[in-house]
Amino acid sequence: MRFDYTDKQLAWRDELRTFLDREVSDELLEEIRHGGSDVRGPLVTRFRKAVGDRGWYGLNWPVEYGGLGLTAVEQQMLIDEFTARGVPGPDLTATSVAPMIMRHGTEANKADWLPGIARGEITCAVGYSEPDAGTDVASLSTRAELDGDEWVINGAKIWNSIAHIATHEWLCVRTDPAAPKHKGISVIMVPIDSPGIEIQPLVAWSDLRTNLTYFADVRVPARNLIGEVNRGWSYITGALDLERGALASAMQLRVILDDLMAFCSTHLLDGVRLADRAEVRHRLAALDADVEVARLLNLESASLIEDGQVPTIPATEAKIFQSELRQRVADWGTQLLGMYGQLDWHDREAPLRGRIERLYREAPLMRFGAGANEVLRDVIAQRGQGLPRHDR
Amino acid sequence: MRFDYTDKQLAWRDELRTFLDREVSDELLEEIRHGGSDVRGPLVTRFRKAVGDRGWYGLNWPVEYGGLGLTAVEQQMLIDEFTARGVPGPDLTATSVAPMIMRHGTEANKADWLPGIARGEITCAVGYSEPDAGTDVASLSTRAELDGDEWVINGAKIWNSIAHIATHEWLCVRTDPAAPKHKGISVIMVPIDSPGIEIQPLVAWSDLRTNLTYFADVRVPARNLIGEVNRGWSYITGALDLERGALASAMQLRVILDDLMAFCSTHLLDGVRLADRAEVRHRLAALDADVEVARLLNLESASLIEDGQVPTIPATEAKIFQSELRQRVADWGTQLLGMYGQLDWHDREAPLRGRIERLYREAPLMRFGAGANEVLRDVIAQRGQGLPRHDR
Amino acid sequence: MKLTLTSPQIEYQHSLRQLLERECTVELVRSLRNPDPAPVPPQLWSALVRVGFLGLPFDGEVGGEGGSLLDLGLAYQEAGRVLCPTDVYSTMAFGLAVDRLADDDVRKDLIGRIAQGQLRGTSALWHPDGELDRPAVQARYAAGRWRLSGRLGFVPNVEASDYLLVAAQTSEPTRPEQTVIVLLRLPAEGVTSSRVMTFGRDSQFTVDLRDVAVTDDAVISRHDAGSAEAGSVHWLRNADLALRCAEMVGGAQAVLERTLDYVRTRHQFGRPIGGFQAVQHQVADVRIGVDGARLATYQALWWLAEGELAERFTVIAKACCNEAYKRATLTAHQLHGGMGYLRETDLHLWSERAKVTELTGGAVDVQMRRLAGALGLGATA
Amino acid sequence: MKLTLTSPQIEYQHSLRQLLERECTVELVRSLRNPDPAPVPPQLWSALVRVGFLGLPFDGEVGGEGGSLLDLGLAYQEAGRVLCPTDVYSTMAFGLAVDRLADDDVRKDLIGRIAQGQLRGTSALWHPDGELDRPAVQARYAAGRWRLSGRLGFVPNVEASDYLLVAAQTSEPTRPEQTVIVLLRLPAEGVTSSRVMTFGRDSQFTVDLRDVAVTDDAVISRHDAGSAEAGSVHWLRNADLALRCAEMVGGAQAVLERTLDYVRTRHQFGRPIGGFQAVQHQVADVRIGVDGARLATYQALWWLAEGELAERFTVIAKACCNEAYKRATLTAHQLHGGMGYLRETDLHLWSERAKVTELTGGAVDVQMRRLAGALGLGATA
Repeated sequence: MRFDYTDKQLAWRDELRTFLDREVSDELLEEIRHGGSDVRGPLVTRFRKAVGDRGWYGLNWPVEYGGLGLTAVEQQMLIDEFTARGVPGPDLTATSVAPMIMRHGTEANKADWLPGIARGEITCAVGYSEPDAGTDVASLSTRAELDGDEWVINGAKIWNSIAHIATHEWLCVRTDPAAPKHKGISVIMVPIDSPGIEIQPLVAWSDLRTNLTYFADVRVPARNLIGEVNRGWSYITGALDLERGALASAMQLRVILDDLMAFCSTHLLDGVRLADRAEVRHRLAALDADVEVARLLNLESASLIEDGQVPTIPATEAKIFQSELRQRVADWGTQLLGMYGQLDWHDREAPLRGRIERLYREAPLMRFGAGANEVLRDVIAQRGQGLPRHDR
Repeated sequence: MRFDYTDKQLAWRDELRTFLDREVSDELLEEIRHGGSDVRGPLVTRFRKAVGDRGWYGLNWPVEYGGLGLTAVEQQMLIDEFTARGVPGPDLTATSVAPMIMRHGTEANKADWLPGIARGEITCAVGYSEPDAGTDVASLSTRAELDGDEWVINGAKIWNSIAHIATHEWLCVRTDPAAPKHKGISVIMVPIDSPGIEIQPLVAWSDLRTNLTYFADVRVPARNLIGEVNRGWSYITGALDLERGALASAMQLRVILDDLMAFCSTHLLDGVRLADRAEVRHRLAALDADVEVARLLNLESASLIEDGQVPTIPATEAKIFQSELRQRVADWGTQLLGMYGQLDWHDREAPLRGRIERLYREAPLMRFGAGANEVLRDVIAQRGQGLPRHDR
Repeated sequence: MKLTLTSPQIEYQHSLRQLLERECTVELVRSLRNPDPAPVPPQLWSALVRVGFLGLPFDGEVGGEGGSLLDLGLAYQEAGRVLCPTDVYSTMAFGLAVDRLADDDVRKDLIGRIAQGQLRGTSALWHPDGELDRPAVQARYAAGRWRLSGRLGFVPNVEASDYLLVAAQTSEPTRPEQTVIVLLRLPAEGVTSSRVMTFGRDSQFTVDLRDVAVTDDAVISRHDAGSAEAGSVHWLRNADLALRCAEMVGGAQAVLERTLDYVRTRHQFGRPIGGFQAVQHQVADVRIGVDGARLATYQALWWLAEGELAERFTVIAKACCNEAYKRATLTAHQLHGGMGYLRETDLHLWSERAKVTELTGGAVDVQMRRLAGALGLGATA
Repeated sequence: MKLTLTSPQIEYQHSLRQLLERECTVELVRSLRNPDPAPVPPQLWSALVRVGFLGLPFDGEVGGEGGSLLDLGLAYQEAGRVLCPTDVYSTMAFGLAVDRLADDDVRKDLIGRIAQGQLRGTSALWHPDGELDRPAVQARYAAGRWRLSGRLGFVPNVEASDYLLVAAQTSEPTRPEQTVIVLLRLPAEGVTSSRVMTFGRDSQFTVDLRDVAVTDDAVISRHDAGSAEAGSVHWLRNADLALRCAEMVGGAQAVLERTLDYVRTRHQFGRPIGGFQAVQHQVADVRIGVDGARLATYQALWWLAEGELAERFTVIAKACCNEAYKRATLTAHQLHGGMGYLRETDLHLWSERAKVTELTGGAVDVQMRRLAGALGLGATA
């Protein structure tokens, strides 16, 4: 047990910072701010290529799969450093899809997909939820039927974020309608530009774009099926565990909170330095403590991965804690700023360029998304503490 | 709608206060403090008689049943005034048992029991829970069998508070073991001095005494059965609704909080006037707001009763809110007092004579007792908002 | 002591609810704020005139309906349910201030026109977070005229208003400072405004006054701190907060009902999600919060209608409503999941309103500071 | 960066757990406090000596085991699980202070005897709520002797202790005020104590010092505010808080496990109550709180063991542990219902300990005030 970085880790952090110092320009940040997740502009694309050229999307994969053989802690450090600068790090393709291919994919799957993912050239939209199924992913009804050496796919996926800028869809389909609902599911990698795919934008409260993606007689080669047919449910259950962990980086909250503390200490609002108010100091301190706890819960998961364990329970705890903390940071942040807390980033006077206001609109997603917190609390009680299932 | 008292109500309050000024002595309060609920000393007995002589235990009953025909609001006023002085008001016998007799009892039941209850001469221990049944009262297994013109009772009741000082047991028994569990239950009034009753004390964390009461071949006259045989479940369900309302008087918390605020404003602890600290003022203010809300939720129930409605949902809300508020008042109270918050009433330096510390130990009871808050939240969602039953 | 509404009150709310559900649909609400806030359309405004909403709390002799502040609160509750455009609230706040502070001629003129739907007004008599301390505007007196200068933040609906009522601090060489309440006809020379970009995409403005010249007859009140007139401004502040609370209660009730409709019908894992205990408990907690907020709000309105300042009751109501409305919306998002998170589902309209009404007049820490003061707990710094 | 325990650490905890479950049963704990607190029985004390608990954090050269503060924390965690009598904690705090502040002769003498179980001590180097400001005791120097006077509140286990280490403020005509740390052999002339009656029925005393005369060699440290020695006292305060946190984590874990055992086996409405979603979510929330508190505690202990002051990490750990332990007990009461509310079920023993450890060293508002200071957020008034 140690709570500081090793010399090797410090060197890694220096390498990351040197890279970011060179690659992150004001223009890049401006492109990100304006585009949000709607577009992937030329500067972001160039930045992603620079990351991919270093193999950093697969930094913690085994060398045999094109990875660098670093650890989960070092991946966490990269995500933290990238988040602190406000630039995109590895997405779910690298943190969730690729590990599943490594664990469950055929040799052909690995050869087809891993090198491109490591370089950042392949990015996947994750197609689990369907309009009628919601959190109950196993009820999915998108069909894939084998026709010669091609899968023919029909159906629709919702909350299909980044489908409009991804290269592929990591698609969960039903391949045996006669089997019990968890037994007839497979995963297929579908090029997003395949004929028959229609991507319809949906705009969330956060202003971020997600999609409703339709599949009509979409044909993909049989080899694009991941692992074995009808075994997909166990693959994506594992992917969901990993996704949870990856979502839980506390660095975004740390950056926002530090900026908020600096703002309250240095700026005057209507003549008042907010940090002069006891209740403001108290609220900020309470949030600081919670963000620190979120960081620790996350680091414990990374440490367990480094030890070769799947940290289902700690990662689940981290996800619940951090998603609810996001809501609190956003809620108290707007309250501390008073009337100025409602200004959005279009207003020149918006404190922190409106990031707190935006966080308030972003926060609900993490509570119900990637496993609703209600379901995840069941997971902790049942898988973590051995309490009996209730009939969810 | 009006939020102040009518002239008639003000006159009633004056009458109550005049009575209390005359009847409440320091000696009486000292007897209560030392005895807790363990004993009913001579001064308490005399005080109860003075209340009963005025018919105040039945003040809101119809005149035909020996009541004074006043309203639920006026009953609430009496409970509040008594609580403010720290003397016992009507117990469950008057607020819960008697209304059930009025509503469901036979004419003989009413004649047998109501006059004595109105005068305070009959007080009942309420026998619902059993050692193996807990919150799931309908699973009770205490049996009563008719033998000639007597019921013969065997079984045991737990959480049987005041059994050791009551005159009767309001006993819930199974009279038809073959029927579905809600259908074979009856209620019988059992004189507590009947042969075959053994009362075994249990001491709660709060230091209050409750009992485990055994019934072995206890015989009572057939006429002591309340209402109709095997209909008891519907009677006590109604009684539980009323019990909830009666438990929810916010006056005890109001008195403690006012005393705590006065203490923080006037006393020095280690040289500090606590109210000089911003966070102390903030906590006290937050509790003040909540105690006020508890008062209003309670008054709404009383107003609905006055309008002839059964305020199941408002009374349930009041019970949940107030029981959790008690916990908060006790928790913050101890915290605000710091190290002095742990002193109990035996210590001369204990602030508020240790009432906050004692409240901390009393508070858990109201959250799980008289309907666990989990069950009551189900009641609000299902009976109040029409959501479907889950299989509790 | 009777905390239940009378039959006429219930009937009035019911009829108003029907009208507003018809005239103030969510489509209308969305269209008014997208891309830029637009003023309330004439059809809704006339409907409000027709049911007497705009004249509700004013005496018959000045053209009003003779209702009480509580009656107006019940109307606000209904307006809050359907996210009625804020022009209604700012105009009513303006009207209440004129009614309380101005002389009979001005009252009859302005209030009559408000009740008829011919006039909209707005006001800045205290700071946007509800603080009553020193006004932000200075009033210098010279050559028979007052000259007003200063900046007002977050003034609602200025550009759609015919009048702005503003508090200013006097600055005269020979007299101590006082507060004047000045009635400005808009547009006025020296008054400029710029819209601030807000979360709720409603109409709030930064208003700059630069040497705005007015004559003495524009001053409807002039008073010292601690005077009866200052007490009137305090009463107006509390009345405004309590009315806003009623709006919040209505909004929270609407959100709870939407949520209930959703969890009753949406199935997951083979059953309505409303059948899960974790969902039921969240619903129960929202319900408890909203009921407490509703009672606290009625209590504040009732005592204010009796002419009391009702400081403690008002502050408690605002604190409760802040929490209850926000919690209703956050719970709604959690229980709706993705189906409440898309802009097209409209749920966010209430979520934004909950946050904006929370901040306006002061979030909970501000209320607790006031409450500690009302309780005599000492320093309020 | 590695937040998991090493195998030897896990094994040490495991073996200590087995020992303590055997030697420090709940029956023993109950008997020690009923009716009056009694000192730890020799058998438990020797068992602690046998496993090296009492010498754990001290160097081998003074008779200790050469472990780290983190190792001691892991031991406290196990002690907290079984509600180990507080004599252990007060003696270890005394030992840590002697080890840090005294010269080698004194260290070797006292610490060797502590490790051998031959000596118990207690200390009052800061205020019971953890504040480090001006000591409550005055030390006047006259005729070659220090004379100590003052009142100390809530000093643990004084009557069972051989030594009391106390901080005092000097008062000398010709020199500025300093702090002296004085080692008092008990009983001492002029030292009287009276037990306070507490919630947790543990042994805490009000200690009065009236002109207690000691010679210079009883003074083990004499220093100015801001000096390195003052920093040592600050480190000792934080070490004590962090160790207490470890005790609280262990207590919370024990309560959670008791609760799980209960809800797995207790049936209501035809199923284990642990099968209800509302119960499961309460359990999950306790678990999250305890895990966060555990990590925060290890972090504070680790940095303190590295010699850092770790102010921010210590304060965060204490705030987390306060809440996690208390919440575990309050949830336990709710889920046990009546079966946890009777004194004979013993659950209250943990509930009381949770509250007492929360207050000792400062409840959450105290911690937040310190944390705001550590974050540089300005005034701490």
